[in-house]
Amino acid sequence: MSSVAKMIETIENEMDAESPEANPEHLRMVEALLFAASEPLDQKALSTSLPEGADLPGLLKALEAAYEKRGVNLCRVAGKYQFRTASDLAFLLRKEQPEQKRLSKAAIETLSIISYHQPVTRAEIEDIRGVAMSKGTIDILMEIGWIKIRGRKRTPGRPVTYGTTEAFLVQFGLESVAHLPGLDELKAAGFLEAIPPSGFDVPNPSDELSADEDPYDPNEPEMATGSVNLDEA
Amino acid sequence: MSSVAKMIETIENEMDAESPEANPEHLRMVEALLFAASEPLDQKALSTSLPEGADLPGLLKALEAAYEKRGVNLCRVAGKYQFRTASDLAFLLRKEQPEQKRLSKAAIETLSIISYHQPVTRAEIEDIRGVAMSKGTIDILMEIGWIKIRGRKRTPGRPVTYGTTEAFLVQFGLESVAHLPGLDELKAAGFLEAIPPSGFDVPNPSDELSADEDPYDPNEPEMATGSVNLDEA
Amino acid sequence: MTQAENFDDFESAAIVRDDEALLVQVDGFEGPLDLLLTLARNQKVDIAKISILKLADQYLEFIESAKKLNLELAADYLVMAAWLAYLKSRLVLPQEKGPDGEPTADEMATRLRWRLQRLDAMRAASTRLMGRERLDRDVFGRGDPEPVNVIKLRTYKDTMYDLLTAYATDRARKLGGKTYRPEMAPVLAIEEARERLERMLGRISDWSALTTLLPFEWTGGARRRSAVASTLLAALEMARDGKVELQQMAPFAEIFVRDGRRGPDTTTSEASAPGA
Repeated sequence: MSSVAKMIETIENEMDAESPEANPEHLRMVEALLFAASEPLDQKALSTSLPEGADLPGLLKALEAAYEKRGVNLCRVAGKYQFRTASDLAFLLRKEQPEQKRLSKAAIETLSIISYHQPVTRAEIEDIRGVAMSKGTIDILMEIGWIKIRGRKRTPGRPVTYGTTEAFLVQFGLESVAHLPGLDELKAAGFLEAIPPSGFDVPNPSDELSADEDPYDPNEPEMATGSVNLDEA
Repeated sequence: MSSVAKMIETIENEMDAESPEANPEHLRMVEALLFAASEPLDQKALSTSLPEGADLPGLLKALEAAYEKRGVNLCRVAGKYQFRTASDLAFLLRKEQPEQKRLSKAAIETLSIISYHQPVTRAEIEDIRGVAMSKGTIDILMEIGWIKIRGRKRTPGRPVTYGTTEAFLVQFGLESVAHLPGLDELKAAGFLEAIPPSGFDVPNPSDELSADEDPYDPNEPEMATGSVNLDEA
Repeated sequence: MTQAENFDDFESAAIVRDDEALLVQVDGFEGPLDLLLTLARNQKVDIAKISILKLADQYLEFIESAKKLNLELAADYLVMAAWLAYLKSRLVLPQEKGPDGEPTADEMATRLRWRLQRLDAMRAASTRLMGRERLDRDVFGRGDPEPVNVIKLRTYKDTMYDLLTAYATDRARKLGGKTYRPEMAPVLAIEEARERLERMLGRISDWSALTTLLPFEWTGGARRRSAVASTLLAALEMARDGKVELQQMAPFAEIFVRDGRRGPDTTTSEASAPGA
């Protein structure tokens, strides 16, 4: 038997083990739907196109396994599914693209802080970076579409809170913000808390509104948030 | 063994037979290149990205065979290669999307006049509305299926008469056009002022052919109806 | 980020530090905390165990040399310098709580250390995040996605109400030249009340009962209620703007209005307020 055949045999065995009942016709359908789409699809979008009674979770698992070692993989991003080229083949495909005017160091750092600390206010970002933020930093990240205004914190002044978007997850290939690299270590070290570690009450970055956060209402008049770092000044 | 596994076994056997030497790493590369390409690639374009000595014809044959029965096929178009969703699954890539609309002001006014005054000619509608009607208005109502041509009026020019359809009754929740509210009911319901302008009469619409109306014969040669009001002028 | 990257564009204003041959320029830093972190890294020990005293000295030394070179220092660098000088002075003194339960010097040092660690950790996370395989740079989706053909299923929202409104309106307009208009609720607009009150200001002599200022046509029934409410609101708005003064002697008692733009002698006339 050739090596290709062996490879496929492995896939077959995996598929056999993981989803003994995946219907091959349904598998073809999910494959075609995901392949044709330009955007990641969620289970709801997929299931509306499948015959009733199709075991979508089983089919997705089977596909994931079948493509695991291929040049194209089935990836989970932002809770959705998308075929993407295998990351180890980046060298083959990498394109020098005019990246969004190369983000500044400040913008990159702000993006990371927002992603790990969300929901987070401007003042909290400034506290972490120890420097007042220039107006453009948040704007640029909003313009690229990686961050959004999530809500307002129930603290004096009701400052708006920032969080990351689905486009951010898609761009960085993350299934959810809970899958951010090194999140657990940062959490364990207490660096995601607003104040120095004292207890074990560690907040998770989460897309859900947090307990002291209200949903954002764009019609609510903006309060002055100021840019002075009140904590240390 | 499951049916999926059997399917893959078939592929494996085919591949085994056709390309006993396809290098699995090279296969992954071709797969990724074809997947990510925005247009079909020819062998020359593919081979520049592959390591030297790769057996491109063999790889393509192996891929073609591997994907033959899948939801995605490797297709040859004009001597170039491209992944496409399987043609028998094209129905999946069609989506029905409900869309809610509202009639334009002119259309709903015209419809209301047709419903009350049927059988009514175009000239009569224009006379009641006091404005010339754009050709589109009647067309839209016909296309939706709420009005139809009922007959012809026995007047010079034999203009066609319009009336409402059963679909109209269904949409507006009426049992019959005779159930449309009369003058007093319109007043009571607040649609009309207590003292309507003089000359405001509300007809009793009916589905039956009226005395001066002939049934519509679609084969009768159409006379020019124009926008000149032949009836009343 | 390496030192070289940080400073290579700033030769003109660079400071050469003899001890570490460190090229330093203020503009290269993202604020005082970034500068502190760089200095802390130069101590080459775990930031958790860094000597804050030594760090404070380094920072103050840096600020001094920057001053000597007449470099423009942003205010927050100086604020940090003052704070570190204060911390330093307290660190060498016996530990005790500051005024108003202010944390001890050790607690302040711990907090600074922790902030440096956190910034350091976030920088590392940032590097990891940006190092991920990125879509359309390292990994790619389908290059030639196949469009989904959307078939629009059109439905109409128009209801019987729309049909009848259209019919009645259209016919009435044609026949009577009138359009259907729902009867207006008897409400006096606040703007209208305010406009009226403003016009009357010059003519109000001293304290006048609010209810005597209502428009004549609005003095009966439901119209009166609306007029009283709107005139009161208008008067409150004007009182806020200093255009009138209001007085009410008891809950639910008559409310009096007078021109608020009179002289400073207003206190004396208070006594003459009616109903007092």
